[in-house]
Amino acid sequence: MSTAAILIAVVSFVLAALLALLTIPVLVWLERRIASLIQDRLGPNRTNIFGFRLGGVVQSFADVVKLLLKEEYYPSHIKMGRWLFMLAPVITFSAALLAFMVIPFADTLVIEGEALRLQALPVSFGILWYLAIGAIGVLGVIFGGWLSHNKYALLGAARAGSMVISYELPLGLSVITFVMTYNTLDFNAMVQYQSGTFLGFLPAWGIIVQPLAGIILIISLFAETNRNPFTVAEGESEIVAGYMTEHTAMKFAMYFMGEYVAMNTASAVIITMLFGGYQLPYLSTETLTTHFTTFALAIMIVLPIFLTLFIRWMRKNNSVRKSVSSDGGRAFETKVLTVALITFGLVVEMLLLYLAFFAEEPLANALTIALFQLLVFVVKLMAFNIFFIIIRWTVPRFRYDQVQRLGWHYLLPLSLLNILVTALIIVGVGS
Amino acid sequence: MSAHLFFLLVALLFSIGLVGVISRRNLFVVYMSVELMLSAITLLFATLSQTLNSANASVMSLLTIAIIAAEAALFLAMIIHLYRINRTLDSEQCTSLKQEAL
Amino acid sequence: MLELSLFFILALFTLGGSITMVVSFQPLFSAFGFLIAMLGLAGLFALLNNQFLALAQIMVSVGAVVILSMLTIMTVNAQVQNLPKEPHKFIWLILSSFLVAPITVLIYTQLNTLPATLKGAETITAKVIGNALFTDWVFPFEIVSILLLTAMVGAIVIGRKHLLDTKACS
Amino acid sequence: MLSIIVILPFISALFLGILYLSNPTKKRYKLYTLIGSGVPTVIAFISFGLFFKLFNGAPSLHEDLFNWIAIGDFEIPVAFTLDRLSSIMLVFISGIGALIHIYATGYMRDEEGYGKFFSYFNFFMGAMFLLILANNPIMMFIGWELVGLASYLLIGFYHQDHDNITAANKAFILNRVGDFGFIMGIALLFISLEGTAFTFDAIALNIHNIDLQTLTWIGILLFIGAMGKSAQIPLYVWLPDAMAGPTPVSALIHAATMVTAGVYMVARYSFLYVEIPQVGLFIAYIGAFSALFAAIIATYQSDIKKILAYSTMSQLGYMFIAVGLGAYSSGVFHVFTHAFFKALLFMGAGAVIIALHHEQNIFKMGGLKKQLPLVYVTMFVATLAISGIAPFAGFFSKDAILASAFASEHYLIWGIGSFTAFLTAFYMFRLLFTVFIAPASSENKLHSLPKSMTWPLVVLAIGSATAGFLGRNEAYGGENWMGHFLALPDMVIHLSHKSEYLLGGLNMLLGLSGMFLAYKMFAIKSEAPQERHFFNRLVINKFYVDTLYTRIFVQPLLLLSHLIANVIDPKLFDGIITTLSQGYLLVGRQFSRLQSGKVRLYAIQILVGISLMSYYMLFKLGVLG
Repeated sequence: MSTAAILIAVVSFVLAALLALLTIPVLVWLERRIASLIQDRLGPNRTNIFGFRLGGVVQSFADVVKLLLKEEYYPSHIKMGRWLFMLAPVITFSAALLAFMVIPFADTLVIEGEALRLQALPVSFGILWYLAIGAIGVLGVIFGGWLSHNKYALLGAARAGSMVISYELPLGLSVITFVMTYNTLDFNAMVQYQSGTFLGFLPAWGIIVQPLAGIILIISLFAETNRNPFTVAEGESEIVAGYMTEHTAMKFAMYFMGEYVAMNTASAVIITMLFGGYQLPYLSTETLTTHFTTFALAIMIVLPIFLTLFIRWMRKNNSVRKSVSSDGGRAFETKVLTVALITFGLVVEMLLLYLAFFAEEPLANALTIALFQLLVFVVKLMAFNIFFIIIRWTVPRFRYDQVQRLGWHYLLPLSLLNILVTALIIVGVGS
Repeated sequence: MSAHLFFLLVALLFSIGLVGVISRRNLFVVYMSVELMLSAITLLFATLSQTLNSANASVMSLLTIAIIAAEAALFLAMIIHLYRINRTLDSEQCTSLKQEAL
Repeated sequence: MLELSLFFILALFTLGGSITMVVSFQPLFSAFGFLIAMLGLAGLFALLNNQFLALAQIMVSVGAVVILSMLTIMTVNAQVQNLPKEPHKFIWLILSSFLVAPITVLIYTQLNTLPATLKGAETITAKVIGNALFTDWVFPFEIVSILLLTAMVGAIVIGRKHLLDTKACS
Repeated sequence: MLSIIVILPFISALFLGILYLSNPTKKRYKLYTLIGSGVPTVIAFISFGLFFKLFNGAPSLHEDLFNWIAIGDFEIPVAFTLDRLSSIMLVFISGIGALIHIYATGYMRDEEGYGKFFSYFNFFMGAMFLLILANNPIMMFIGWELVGLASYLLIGFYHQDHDNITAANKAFILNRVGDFGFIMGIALLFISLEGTAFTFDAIALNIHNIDLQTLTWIGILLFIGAMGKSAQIPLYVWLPDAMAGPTPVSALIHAATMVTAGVYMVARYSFLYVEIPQVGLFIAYIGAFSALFAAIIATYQSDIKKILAYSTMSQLGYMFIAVGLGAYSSGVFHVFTHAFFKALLFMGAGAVIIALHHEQNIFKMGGLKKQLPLVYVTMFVATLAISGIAPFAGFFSKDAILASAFASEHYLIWGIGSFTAFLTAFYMFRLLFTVFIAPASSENKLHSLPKSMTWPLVVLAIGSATAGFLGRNEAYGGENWMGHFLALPDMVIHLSHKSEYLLGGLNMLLGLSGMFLAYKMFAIKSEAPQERHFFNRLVINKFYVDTLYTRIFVQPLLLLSHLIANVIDPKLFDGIITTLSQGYLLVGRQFSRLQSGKVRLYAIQILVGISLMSYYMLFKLGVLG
């Protein structure tokens, strides 16, 4: 293994871990803020460090600190298996985290003739890995729920388990449809496929090529991650907090974070399989490499406009009325952020200018493109996470039996039918 | 590294499964012991696919895994059924094979 | 050397998990032991360059079998008072181990007569298995599909409540 | 062609049977008639065609179908042979059979189970053809058994009446006695032949390899079979009872065809019986006594069909005299002529019975000459034929037999035969005069007879009148065409024409005197026989043979069964077995404790065994020292 390979491996691992872990507070914040906005209130926005509030994101870090410092408490009726009781959330969390590790966030880099995948786990059977590891997560839920010795927890765990069993089938079947369409198990190759065009002009995104399977996949993943409208494992009005009822402090936090990581992973899988992954439509890696100058110029034009708009928006919103005596450092935060953003923009502009017109460095170009793809990936990921959140706060929950009926009566036959049709088309086109 | 270690592991896993089947009365443990024995066979096939360098043994493993799944479905349905009748998970309570005294 | 140590770690997991499974009083801990054993087994498959089998093992044994058995445990709500009292469990275990020991030795000695050189030239991916499965092994594959279908139908029939009228046990 | 003759009736029987069973109550008169009587008619024409093939000089026809049994060298082929003997049989059986089928369409018209009747009837035809066309004893035996089965089914056709069932059972069981002898004979024959081919031709070639004593036994055993089938003393008692069946059945099976199977069989084995004349003599004596015995009983019977049944038995006795003395072609000739007039007699009797609404007692009939002229004329012809009045058929055949008996210097047989001829004329004319001429005891409104019942009578009457000319001796201006055609190993008769005329004249005289006596006694006024004196009572009760059989065979057997059922079986055998089983039960109870019902313990039991085996194998492998 060359130095570059090791370096890339380490970098991708760190990047993946950061993507998975750092998005948790952001997602928590987003969830709370969007919920608040939908419910016509503001949400958390006061917590700050030296006046830095970052729109309230800091609140999440405060929550983490709170949960970490809380007393490790076991309900007294839990006599045996406390170790497993504690281990259960860890299982859920680590399964979700592990599942994220196969998502590619940029195209394969070719350094010195060696193809290096920008995946934390550079495997060529990503979707299988996701299906395999994703199934383990629910075991933590079941163990935790059973060991709580509590009816609510037991019911929640049982519901979660049966949800996974029933939605694993349409999920797996729709995944098989995509595997048949893309003819690969590799996420990276799937993204490559989607960078082409479908019917000549449409981007060959999974959601366009296989709309039915795409919708089934999205619904199944919603159910798998226990997000609304499929929140059956917990429910304040029925079974309190479900399987988490007896879990406190960091044990609870593990479940909580596991849920967000799972959601994140689900979003990543959805955008990788259905929405072109790290690619923009019509702009495949080859296109970008061959037309690098144009690409750099475009970014050089778009970036200042976007930064200007963002700074103006921030300055407008991050101010207080004159009558308030202390602004709590808002003016200072705004100032610092403005300067930082402008500096960032300038640096980027300079770099791009250099790369586009003065340097003839393919590796640097490739790295730039990879960074750009990473950016695209993150934006898509966050956009889909926001979609998840909006769905949660706008759609009412299904009843448990309705959920099961949807899974078994509609999604399963539909996905089977879809497989049949897909196979017929593939065989027909192939011959 | 040779396959002898794998063979030893296969033998041990199989034997543990066998011990579980005959010495435990809990139906769940019996069930999982049976599954363990089958899994040991799966491992044996996987090892052979390496020593013989052929995918056929892997296919056998895969089919064994499928059989494990089928067995799971039936065994668990039977456990539920027996539990509904007996209100216990004790395999010793299932004595309908015993002939009534003449 | 790395492989050997990996093997020992995984074997330790597998054996430890299976022994936990056999020894535990609560079916839940047995299931946990089984889970560990299956994960270790999946790791061993991966060590044998058999990536597809490893993932299939996780998907089926963990994703389906363990979860299903957990669900069954929850369905029957096997509380302590419903579990069989096994006062002489360890005596049974030790006695049956003595019974099984010669079988183990026999199996091991007989397995050692098989070819034991790990060639490891080829990674057995899904493609390889798929090719083998749909060319030489189509018939067994279909048979296994029918077996699975039959098992499913059988499970549904057994699981239905009206069967309660027919006393299967005592 | 031969296989078609055999198979076609079976197929139509099967078809009719299925058709009948599909809806037993439905009247499908036309369909049943078409198939049931059409198939025998077609076969009759085929048979005539085949017969003319042989008539024109073909030696014999063979048809091999397949090998039925092949064990090593032993092979039983399913094959058919039509030689001269069987062609004669085939012709008259299919011809008369077809006529009787047509007759039966009229006779059975209003019966329940019309389709079933024709199914059975066709089945019988097939079985009979199988019997006569078989080229080996095994196939012949199958045909033999199948005609027995058909006979059983048809005797018990009116199964609503318990007596008819008894009669059917009686026929069946007595036939079993005969068949036992028959199959023993076949088996002995087979063993003695030591594995040479088992067809009639091959047996005829190899018959000299068997020593005389064995051959004698084979002959006797085979004849026992013939006794059963052809109702000879002592296995005759079923035949009168067999009249319980419908009259066409009696005409076809119990007069014309099946009962002559015994004669045919002996003729078929003529190569064998030629070697053992002493057995032949035994047969002849049996035949003579049967003839006399039956004739005596017939003189005192009052049931029209029973009289004819005894007469059949008596005529069969004649045939056995012939084949027993070695005059095989005379015997077959009498079979041939007898088929005509006996079938005619039965059919006429059936017509009378139908006309009188199922009245069978002749003393309740009378004066039917006016009302049934056609039946009267045809039956008169038949009676003349059976009584041996020249030039009707019976005269020539009976004369040939009696001449043979006389020529072979067995005067006792000849005497009995001649006396029987007188009795025959007497009781036959007694029947005829009582039914047709004697004044009617009561006026009956007659049931009309359909055409299909009358014109077969005419055909057969012509046959009865003329069939005898086929076998005329040189003495009567013929050349014994029948005997030459059959080419059987006949005895050679050295009789001058003068003595033949003398014998023929004597027969005529006896017949005419019998006729005269009957006219005197019964034509003016007829009355039923009364039990006046000892002999009278003896004959009316048929010499108490049935009672004797009951006393000798049935009652001791019942007694023995009773003894076994009530004493030996429960005390001796059951006692031993019960003791043993109690012992097993005791032991089993102890062992059944192992069966705890706990699967785990079973598994442990198995595992202990496997474990011990593993120890042993490890020792063998050298792992453990």
